[in-house]
Amino acid sequence: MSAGEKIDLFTQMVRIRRFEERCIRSYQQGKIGGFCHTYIGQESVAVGSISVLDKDDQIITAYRDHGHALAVGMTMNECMAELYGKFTGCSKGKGGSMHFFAPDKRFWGGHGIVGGQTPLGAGLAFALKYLDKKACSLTYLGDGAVNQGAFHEALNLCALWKLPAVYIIENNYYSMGTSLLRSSAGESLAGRGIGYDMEYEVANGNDLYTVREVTARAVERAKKESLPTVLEFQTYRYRGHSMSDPETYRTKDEVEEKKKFDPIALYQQYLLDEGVLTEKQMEEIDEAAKKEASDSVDFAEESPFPPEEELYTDVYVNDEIYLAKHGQA
Amino acid sequence: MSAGEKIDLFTQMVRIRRFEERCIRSYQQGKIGGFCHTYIGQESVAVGSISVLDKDDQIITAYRDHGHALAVGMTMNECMAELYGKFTGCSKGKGGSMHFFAPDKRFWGGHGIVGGQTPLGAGLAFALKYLDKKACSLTYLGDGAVNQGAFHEALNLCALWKLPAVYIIENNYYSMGTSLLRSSAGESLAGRGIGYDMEYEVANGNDLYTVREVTARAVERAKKESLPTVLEFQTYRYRGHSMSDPETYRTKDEVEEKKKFDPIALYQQYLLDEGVLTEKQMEEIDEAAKKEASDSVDFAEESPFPPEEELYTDVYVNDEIYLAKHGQA
Amino acid sequence: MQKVTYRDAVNQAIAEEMKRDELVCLMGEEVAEYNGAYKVTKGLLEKFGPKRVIDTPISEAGFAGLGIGAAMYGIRPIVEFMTWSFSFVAFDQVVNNAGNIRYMSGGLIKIPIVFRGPANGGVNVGATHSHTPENLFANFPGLKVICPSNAYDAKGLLKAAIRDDDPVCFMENTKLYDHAMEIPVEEYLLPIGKADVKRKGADISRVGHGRGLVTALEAAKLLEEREGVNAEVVDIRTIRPLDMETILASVRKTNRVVLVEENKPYCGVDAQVAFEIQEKAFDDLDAPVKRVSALDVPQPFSDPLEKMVLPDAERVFKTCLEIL
Amino acid sequence: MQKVTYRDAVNQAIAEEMKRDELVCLMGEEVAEYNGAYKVTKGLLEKFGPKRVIDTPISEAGFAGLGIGAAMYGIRPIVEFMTWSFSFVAFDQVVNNAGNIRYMSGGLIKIPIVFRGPANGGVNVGATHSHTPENLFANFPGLKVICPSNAYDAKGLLKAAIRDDDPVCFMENTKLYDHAMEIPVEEYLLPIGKADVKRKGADISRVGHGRGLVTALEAAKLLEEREGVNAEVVDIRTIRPLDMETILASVRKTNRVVLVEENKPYCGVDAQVAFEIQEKAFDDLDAPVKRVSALDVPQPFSDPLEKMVLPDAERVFKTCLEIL
Ligand SMILES: Cc1ncc(C[n+]2csc(CCOP(=O)(O)OP(=O)(O)O)c2C)c(N)n1
Ligand SMILES: Cc1ncc(C[n+]2csc(CCOP(=O)(O)OP(=O)(O)O)c2C)c(N)n1
Ligand SMILES: [Mg+2]
Ligand SMILES: [Mg+2]
Repeated sequence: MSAGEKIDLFTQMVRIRRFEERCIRSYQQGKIGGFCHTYIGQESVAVGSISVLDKDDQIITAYRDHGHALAVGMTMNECMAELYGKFTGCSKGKGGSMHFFAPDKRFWGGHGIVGGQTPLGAGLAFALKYLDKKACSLTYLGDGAVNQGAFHEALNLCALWKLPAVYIIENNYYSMGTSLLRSSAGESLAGRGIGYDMEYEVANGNDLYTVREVTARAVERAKKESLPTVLEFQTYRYRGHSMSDPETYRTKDEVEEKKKFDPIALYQQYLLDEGVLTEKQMEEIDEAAKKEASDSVDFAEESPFPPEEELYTDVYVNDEIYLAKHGQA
Repeated sequence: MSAGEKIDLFTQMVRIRRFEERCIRSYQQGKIGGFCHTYIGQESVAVGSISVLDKDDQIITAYRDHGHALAVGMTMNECMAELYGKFTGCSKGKGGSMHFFAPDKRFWGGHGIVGGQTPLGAGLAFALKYLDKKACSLTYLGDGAVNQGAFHEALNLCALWKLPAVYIIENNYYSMGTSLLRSSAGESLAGRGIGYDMEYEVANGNDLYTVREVTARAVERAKKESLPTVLEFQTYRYRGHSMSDPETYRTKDEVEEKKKFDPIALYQQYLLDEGVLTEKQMEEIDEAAKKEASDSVDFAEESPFPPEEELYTDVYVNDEIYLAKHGQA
Repeated sequence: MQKVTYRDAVNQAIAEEMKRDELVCLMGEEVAEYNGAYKVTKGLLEKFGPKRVIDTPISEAGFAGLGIGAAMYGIRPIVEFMTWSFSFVAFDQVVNNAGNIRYMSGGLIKIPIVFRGPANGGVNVGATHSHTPENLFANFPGLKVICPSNAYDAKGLLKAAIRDDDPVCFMENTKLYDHAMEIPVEEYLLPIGKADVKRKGADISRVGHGRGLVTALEAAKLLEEREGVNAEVVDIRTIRPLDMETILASVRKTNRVVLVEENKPYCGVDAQVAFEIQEKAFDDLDAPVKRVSALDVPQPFSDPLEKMVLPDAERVFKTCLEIL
Repeated sequence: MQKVTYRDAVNQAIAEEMKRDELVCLMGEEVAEYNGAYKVTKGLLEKFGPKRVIDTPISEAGFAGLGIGAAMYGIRPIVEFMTWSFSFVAFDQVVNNAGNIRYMSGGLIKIPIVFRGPANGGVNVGATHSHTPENLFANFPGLKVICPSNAYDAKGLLKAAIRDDDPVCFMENTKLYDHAMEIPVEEYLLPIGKADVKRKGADISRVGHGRGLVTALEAAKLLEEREGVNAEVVDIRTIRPLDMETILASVRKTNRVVLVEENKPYCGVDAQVAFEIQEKAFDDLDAPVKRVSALDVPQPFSDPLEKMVLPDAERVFKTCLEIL
């Protein structure tokens, strides 16, 4: 990576964190409703893994999707507006926090049903192979999601049909209030791939360089050999599962201890050590990210809600009869 | 095992085969409708594994359930009558070939949806543990069924909660017309257990002694350590998947080759070698089984169909309102 | 009497039944240590211990099926779906295994299980998380379906459901969890299969269930205040079995009826109720049976849009005027 | 014209569309080498090769979801459920992913996928294997649902479904697969969302879909022969979108209507149709809307019992007499 590229990844992580912090404030002010799952503490996973992709590679994830959205290049404005349920949001306010989409940026969501996106990711890989693209799909899921049957069906299909699919388990050690040990049997989560003779790897997800290296290996396997891989990146979420989580299932000490391995701090140190980045640049990046986040709030607040007619649009593509029936034609 | 016990198991296998052959005839005569999946070629699996169980152990299987039904002690009469859709059938004619039940014999079906019974088997194990019984559940499934998500969810629950459950994959190498290699990734089917840190074993299912030994080990693990196991018994079905199967997916030669390892012939040879059984006894057993099967056909044919009132019974236990609504109270 | 919320009423029902019967246990995601995603099961782990109050992995098909298997053997599990939207990954287990095994076994097996959890929109969580599938499950003979509209009913009906020997789908509503009302301190049960007249009136009937019923009651007030019209409001309460007698009695008296539900309209519960009303009270109807349902769109996230989707008192009011 | 069976009509539709568009592919259990469990996909593997005609493992949630993911990216998969009964393990994928993603993305994504396979009882396979879930899927805005009653409709509608840019649930019927009729040799498509008057008449309307429609036609003959009553028979054809105009036009003419479907009655499609008829043609009705559905019991295995469960011409005939 060039210095510029390295700094770009740093900037992305910082932007995600500042965006999420700004979300939290707006949520606490009652301006964002519903669920809001923040990505703070896991930034290196989305940023690192997406950074090794080429233009035809595809990305899909679960409901904790703000980080991935920003990492694929979505703007803070469209994301924040979506959280506010505004018409200027990426999904016109119809999807919300859990359902961000940007197909033009190869980003296929944002999916609310745990594990439900995992067969879709196999489908993206299937499509790429069908169309003879030398490309792969990256499908993210949580540590809790590995226990959904659909994930296993998807793994078998990928292994059997040799699909260029990479599954990335973001192991943040909790599914809501349930710790890994109480939800999943087995030595490692990625080890679920063994039963399908699938390559797998477990790695430190907080280290951006590691994430890149490990993902790049899997991506290469997908593209060169058309073979799937399961990766497990160990990481941690600092905040509650969603906004209303009392977090009685873990101690403050545990969280503080984990924060010592903060992905941004770690990468920052690398860049300082490498002389790629100065303290001053860092501050500028941070200030810019804060400002961008705060501007996105202004943008969202000033944006209109979707007009009533929007209720019936986007239900169907071929929707003449439907709209006529609902007096919308 | 005593000589008597050994002969008893031989008798059971022969009875299953003769029963199935008789089914086929009745089916071809148009007297049995719907699907009819025969167990010919796999007799040693049900008979061997069920023979190591104690009185509190529970059994559940898929739709290829005639063999298990007879092995748990159901009569040919109630089974044949069920196939005929008669009121004297084990399920009063309401379940049919795929849905045999005999809870009094610890047999919980007979389930038509592929893989659908696998969480139920976990539930039986859960109940046994909840009630502090030193007992386990045996859940059978086909090689094709391992690719249903519900199976994986069940495995994780069993491993995580240390349930006394034994899963027996009857690997007959085909799910309908799809060979194992075209349906399932991975070295072995039982190997799917690895991801859950579950003990597993692959063995020759056509050898009754092997089936007993391997099953007994798993059953002991379940009872002593309250730990689950996945077993894979390699076997073969001689007949088509159901009655209307043209069997173009395999060669006659393959079937003939496989028949050389017939479970009944093999066990018979053991018993002859051991001097436990004479040729004459064998013939008597066979004749008796044929007669029993043929009698069961008479029984079924002479039995009445369920009366119309039966339509509305057994829908609910507490069914006063329901029956009143349907003018049946 | 005691003043309790809908949430606590559900909690009390579970606690009382678990105390009464050792065979009753509770399982689901976050029901134990976390006290429930919506705090409905608060304190139950402490009271009954981890053998009987059990956190599950996120494996709805797995633990719903496990519950059914355990129920076959005589355990009486209460299986919580964190929301009924998540029951869709367990659809086959509930419908085919809980719903059909008794019949297919010719009555040899009973399955005393309760599936419960909230089923509602209105909380800005988007289309995947806002399903109200009472109609889907009620389609299947073999299942019972209950949608209580207040704390009193929730407690009495849940206790009855837990004691019932058949599989029951019990659908609560997160938007009602905080609603409080006076209920008896003494134990009581309510019969499954009985509708309830929540408001007496002579001019028009309103029939609803769950939160739709609450909306119907609000609209009754509007109607009275603005138009002097006196509406009767019938709470369906149990979707299957459905108590048509009570509904028909009301319609025969008022000759006009508006049905209110939060489900999507196409093949919703009220389609069935409307059909049965017109079939059995054809000559008593002075106007067509009308329905107020959620709009026929996937649930939008955006708050103002979602508010338009769900029935509200104004919409019910207007619909009543159409046939008065 | 050519005489083809319903089975071959479906086969032709798939073959023609696969030939026309390289992006169309077919996947499901046993669709390729085995030629389909009901031989519907016979010869397609040979014609189009294993890249486009694909046998899947028994993983309905997996391959339904895979198909949806591929469709998002521009492939146009036809996903076969060996029967629609097995779609229940994929319920979440069809409803939440195929049905909701377009809306949740604010229209950024389209999902041109067809889920197809037979959905019917009547073949002695018991409760788990005899589901007719057209009502369940039609409940969800975002999905389209089609139930053709004959070969001509099956071919024209399936071709339209494959070309449609929305997810379509296409439900066939194993009991109709052998029915043959004359259909054009030339290519034709039929519009999704148009009901079809299959028999003209003036005295009473019969409305149905799928095999229920065939039964309705049989009953029309009985009615004519025995009572000299001239029944009009309307084929709903596409359950969602539903063409109420054609249905209402018939009812307004005859003033009496009996609806026929093979689904269980509670919240079946005809509950919705009945509701809409009485709502929109209240003053035209001389008698209540009547329904003939499957009986409200899980499907029994035993042949004579199962025969009683499904609607037959006699039952429809008798129901017509009730309102004539
Ligand atoms: C099928 C289903 N069941 C339950 C839920 C509710 N739910 C949402 S997130 C979540 C926890 C998921 O944890 P994990 O997969 O580890 O992801 P993380 O939140 O840690 O990113 C649960 C139970 C759901 N959305 N879908
Ligand atoms: C969920 C589901 N999908 C498809 C089917 C149709 N089906 C019935 S049996 C079968 C093959 C199962 O093969 P396997 O598990 O190997 O069992 P075997 O028949 O060999 O005993 C299929 C696809 C079904 N019953 N359920
Ligand atoms: Mg997690
Ligand atoms: Mg097999």
